[in-house]
Amino acid sequence: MRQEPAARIALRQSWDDYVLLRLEAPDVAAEARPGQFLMVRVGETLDPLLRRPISLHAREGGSLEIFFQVAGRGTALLAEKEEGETLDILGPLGRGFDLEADFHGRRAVLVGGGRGIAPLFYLGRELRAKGADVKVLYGGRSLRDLPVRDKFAADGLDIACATDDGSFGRPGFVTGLLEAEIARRAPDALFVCGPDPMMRAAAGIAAAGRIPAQISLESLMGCGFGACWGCVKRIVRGDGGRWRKICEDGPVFPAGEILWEGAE
Amino acid sequence: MRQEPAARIALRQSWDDYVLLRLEAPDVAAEARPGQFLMVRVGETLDPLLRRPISLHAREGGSLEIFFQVAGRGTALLAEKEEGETLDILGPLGRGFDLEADFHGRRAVLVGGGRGIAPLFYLGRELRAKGADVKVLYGGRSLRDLPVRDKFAADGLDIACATDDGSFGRPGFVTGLLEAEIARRAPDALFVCGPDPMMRAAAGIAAAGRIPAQISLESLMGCGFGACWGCVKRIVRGDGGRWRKICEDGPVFPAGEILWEGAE
Amino acid sequence: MTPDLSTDLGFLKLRNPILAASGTFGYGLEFTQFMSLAAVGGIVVKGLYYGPREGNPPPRLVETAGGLINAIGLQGVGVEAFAADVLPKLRAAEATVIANVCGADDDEYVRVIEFLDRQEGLAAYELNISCPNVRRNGLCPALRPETTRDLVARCKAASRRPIIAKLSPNVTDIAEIAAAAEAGGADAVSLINTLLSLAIDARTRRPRLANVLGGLSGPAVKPIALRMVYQAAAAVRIPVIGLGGITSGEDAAEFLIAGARAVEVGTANFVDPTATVRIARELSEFCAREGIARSADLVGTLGKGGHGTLAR
Amino acid sequence: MTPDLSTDLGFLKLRNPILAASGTFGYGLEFTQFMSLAAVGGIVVKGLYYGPREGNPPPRLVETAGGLINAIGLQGVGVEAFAADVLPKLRAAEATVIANVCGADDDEYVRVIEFLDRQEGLAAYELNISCPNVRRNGLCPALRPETTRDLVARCKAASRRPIIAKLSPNVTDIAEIAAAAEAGGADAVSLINTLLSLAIDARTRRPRLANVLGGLSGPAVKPIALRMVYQAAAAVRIPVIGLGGITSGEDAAEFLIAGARAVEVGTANFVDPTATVRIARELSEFCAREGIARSADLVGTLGKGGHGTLAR
Ligand SMILES: Cc1cc2nc3c(=O)[nH]c(=O)nc-3n(C[C@H](O)[C@H](O)[C@H](O)COP(=O)(O)OP(=O)(O)OC[C@H]3O[C@@H](n4cnc5c(N)ncnc54)[C@H](O)[C@@H]3O)c2cc1C
Ligand SMILES: Cc1cc2nc3c(=O)[nH]c(=O)nc-3n(C[C@H](O)[C@H](O)[C@H](O)COP(=O)(O)OP(=O)(O)OC[C@H]3O[C@@H](n4cnc5c(N)ncnc54)[C@H](O)[C@@H]3O)c2cc1C
Ligand SMILES: Cc1cc2nc3c(=O)[nH]c(=O)nc-3n(C[C@H](O)[C@H](O)[C@H](O)COP(=O)(O)O)c2cc1C
Ligand SMILES: Cc1cc2nc3c(=O)[nH]c(=O)nc-3n(C[C@H](O)[C@H](O)[C@H](O)COP(=O)(O)O)c2cc1C
Ligand code: FES
Ligand code: FES
Repeated sequence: MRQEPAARIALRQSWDDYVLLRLEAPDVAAEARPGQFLMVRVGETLDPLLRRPISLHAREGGSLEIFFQVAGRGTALLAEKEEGETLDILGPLGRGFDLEADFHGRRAVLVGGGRGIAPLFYLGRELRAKGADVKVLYGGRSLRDLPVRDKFAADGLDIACATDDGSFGRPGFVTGLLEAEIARRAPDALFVCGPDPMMRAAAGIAAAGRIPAQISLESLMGCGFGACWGCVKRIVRGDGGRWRKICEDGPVFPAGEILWEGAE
Repeated sequence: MRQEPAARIALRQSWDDYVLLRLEAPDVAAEARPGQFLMVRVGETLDPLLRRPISLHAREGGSLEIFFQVAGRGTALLAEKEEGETLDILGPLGRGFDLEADFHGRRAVLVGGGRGIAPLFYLGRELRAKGADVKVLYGGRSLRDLPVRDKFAADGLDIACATDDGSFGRPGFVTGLLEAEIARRAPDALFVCGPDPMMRAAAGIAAAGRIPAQISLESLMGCGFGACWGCVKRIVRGDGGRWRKICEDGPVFPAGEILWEGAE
Repeated sequence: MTPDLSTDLGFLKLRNPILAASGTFGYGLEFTQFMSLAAVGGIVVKGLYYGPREGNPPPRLVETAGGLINAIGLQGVGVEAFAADVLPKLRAAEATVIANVCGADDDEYVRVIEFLDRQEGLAAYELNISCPNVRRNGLCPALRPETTRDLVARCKAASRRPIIAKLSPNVTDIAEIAAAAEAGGADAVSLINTLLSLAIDARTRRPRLANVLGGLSGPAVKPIALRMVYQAAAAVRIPVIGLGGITSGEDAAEFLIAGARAVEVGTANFVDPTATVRIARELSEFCAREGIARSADLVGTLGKGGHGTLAR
Repeated sequence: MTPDLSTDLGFLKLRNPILAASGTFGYGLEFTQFMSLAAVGGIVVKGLYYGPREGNPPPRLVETAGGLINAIGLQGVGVEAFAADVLPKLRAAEATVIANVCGADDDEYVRVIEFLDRQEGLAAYELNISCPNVRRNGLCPALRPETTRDLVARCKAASRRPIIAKLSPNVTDIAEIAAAAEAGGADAVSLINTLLSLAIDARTRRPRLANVLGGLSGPAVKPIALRMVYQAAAAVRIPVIGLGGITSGEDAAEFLIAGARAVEVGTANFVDPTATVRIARELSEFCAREGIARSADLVGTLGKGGHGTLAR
């Protein structure tokens, strides 16, 4: 885990309010694993004050890609950065996905909603390298929320899409796609990242089908490396549930460990 | 006086820590006079909070030029702006130089130190248009502090330079140049802008030679248009001296009205 | 549907709940080149002592992270010049004008009120009992409940107009001070004034302000202001006017939700001279977007904390 | 010439005057991947109650203009786990460790101290009598001189180690509270803890923090912190430790000049995990540049205001 105060932006792509940046950061890249994230400084002044957590979207040699959606002030500032400028990043942070198991010949289904697709490209490639049979399910409100769909296909990853408004792929939520996929052929492992309601529904589907699922949680993060205790969520580890740090103990958790919020 | 939230930067030039920007702002330009200034927003977030005062350096049709030196955080941010980006400006502000008198055939000497040269280009041109015989004296620490010297000459304005370190022009302070100039031929009017000690010395020289002098003061400005009472300096108007607002009553004052600070 | 922003303080009806804060809007006239003074709920003019005041020597301002420290020291023209030169113009501009009343001692507050009571065109008095820049070490009447209550009571007895007591944030218990102002007969309280602050130039090892201490305002203080408005609103029945760091319509809505019936906009005027009218417009847009018919419906509606809380 | 940053608090000698502030540096171990804990003056570990604590439900953080509001609610492992799992590692890292002592009531403070007194490897106790996030409405002992003095006196009597009383900025008269801590026998005071604050989500009309109120820290509060350190230092003879919004060596120098003998760095650690060592280095560079042989020479050297003042 390192601080790289001047990672050069080697490439910038954007689609509406989605942006992809490729950062030259060999030291950080050398330690990276799928599901880990960076804490990114979005401005140079004291407002905004805090870094923003952004997942690793891809590793390309000594470079790392991030893919994000403009959600507020911080990501809006980040979206203004141009090629040739530098970013101050901290990472890789968090534990990432648990890829200890033998995935050879196993079927892994990756479910991403909206910006939640970000970590799944890196993960999909890594699982494929481990011999897994990878299927990606990508959902969004509308066609314009699926900007990286072709990137998966171009990389040879099997991908299916769903849109809430039916403008592309299967109409409806990506969880519908997941149910259909499971009905077709039960996966050995699920990996999920997206909005809370989607992840919660996916966790329910996984539990019903007794499919082990890893879920990548989001949370407001003050530091990203365990110092502030700001990012906690209720995690059950044989203890009825305690506030655990998402940044340090996660952001990825087995679905069964997550106690979802009462109010949605 | 207008707010122009998106004046396009049509041109950017820079020399070490000096920057010139040309801004497309026809409404502001239409009202502009030499010695007036803009309040410029240097960032998009709440830090830095306040605008920064920058003089009008030139008017070119519907465009205005500013010329500034990086002095701290705010001007450093301003220096990063690029062509094609926009600036949020307020102006023109202040009274500017008093050009009511008949300048035809009169000799006007303009004395600028460092970034204080900024308003004198616009002023020099305007005085020339009024038939004055204009001489510009431009001083700086070193040659690199005289980036716009050629601009004056190229525009046909008679300019002489001085550097503290003798690297260009007459060695020594620009006030030395002024004394020599006065000895050669007494001017009818002096216009001065630069660091406080320089302006104070020039005011002394003017008083000794009984030459009317107009001095453009600097001050920390909260608003630039008379609302905050933050920018005051001691100004004497037959009243022994009162705190007057530099932004509204100035920034240009007759030398005789200024009570210089005790400690320098 | 255009949301209804009209605001009733009981003693005063306003076009909308956005007022300009004292000391940040000059005497109002500086702003007529940018906006119509009749477009905002009202303007609180710069603090008035009886006579003209010199104010503090410069430097009077320091910019800080998201904030501004000032030690203007209430430079001003005094009530006579104000009544003669300023007030007629403000009347002509159809502004709703609130006078910010200052005093070196209790008697001066009363003298200012007695003088202004004889003038037309003022809607209310805001008692500035909370300016940290005048007496030594930031002392002011609003630091203690007793001095707050007594001074408010004296001013109220002397005045034919409504009295708004402007409170200081530099206190342990804002609820207690707000209650004291109410007990003294205040028609409303406004808060917060500035937070007593210090800035140092490490190189010269001297204070950045000639006055040494000054008052902090601007977005940096908004979270503190919002908390105090919330606490004060819970402690009194009279209307609360909220301020401190408001720069947007959404900020204004937050203060209304915390319990303020109207808000004042201060430091933001320096950056955007039309901030008051912009904020009124943004508040209207906010209400329209959120389906709120009257901005008054927002007042004091803060819900429970605990989103994100798990059922346990 | 390398400036001498060594710092003598009387009861404790430090390599340099830069400490990590409690609650912003975890138990220190989180930072060993970034820096050597022996490179800073010391670390104040996260607040310790006797037993493990749940803390508040999330959301626990809100970013504000130049600041951060937190309502962590002192989640922590308790003294036993701290002594067993953390302290040995900190000893091995050769860190100068100060324990931040909390209590739901006065008795708990004493119990924590009595337990920690039996452990090795602690340099002092910082009494957190000023956390706004635990009791209702931000109440804490440091809001009143009497409760401050009494609690400090009880803890001092129970302790074999030096006691630093950590003060709250949410008070009318910080000098009075600092003096009360001194009267209670504190070996030093540290200030400021966070400023009681509220953030509201206008759209949901709910507090942004599950706990409703939280504490504001970061650069936004620096001017207030600096003023309070200056006032406290003038009021007591014991050393003052200054904090609140420090992000650079020059910030640290400002606190020393205001009268602090050492400083703590809080929120800045979240943005730059090596902030403490960077700030120590920057302070050294600042001293070298300004020709100051010992950083201790800066302490309490604030000159007069009035640059910019005219002779009148
Ligand atoms: C481990 C992790 C990895 C992430 N990876 C990505 C990624 O690869 N691509 C991507 O687009 N986004 C990602 N996010 C989400 C991203 O961090 C937030 O969108 C961003 O911090 C919002 O900052 P902002 O200043 O733009 O918005 P703000 O103005 O701060 O907030 C805008 C809205 O987003 C909410 N919000 C703020 N921060 C978060 C957060 N951390 N999590 C959830 N909601 C938040 C706010 O409550 C508000 O409603 C990730 C978050 C985490 C925790
Ligand atoms: C009417 C007017 C016109 C000006 N025109 C120009 C111009 O055309 N070109 C140009 O380069 N500069 C000009 N200045 C000066 C310019 O405004 C300051 O350099 C700038 O505001 C500094 O901001 P900063 O954030 O970069 O520096 P800061 O970090 O704010 O300060 C850096 C240093 O500059 C000092 N300083 C800050 N503001 C001012 C100020 N307003 N006046 C004097 N000292 C200050 C500070 O005390 C500090 O020592 C003008 C100032 C005024 C009042
Ligand atoms: C430059 C300046 C001058 C001020 N003068 C006065 C004043 O004369 N009377 C007063 O009651 N408050 C005065 N204030 C305080 C403001 O009215 C307001 O209470 C404070 O700035 C907080 O609001 P804000 O954060 O929106 O600025 C002044 C504030 C500033 C910044
Ligand atoms: C997330 C967080 C947790 C904190 N926890 C504690 C604590 O446990 N004990 C304590 O005395 N202070 C605690 N504080 C207060 C800090 O130690 C410090 O007093 C305050 O943040 C001001 O300093 P800063 O502006 O440098 O952050 C905490 C602050 C933050 C931001
Ligand atoms: S983000 Fe700070 S502990 Fe997780
Ligand atoms: S800068 Fe505000 S009154 Fe002059």
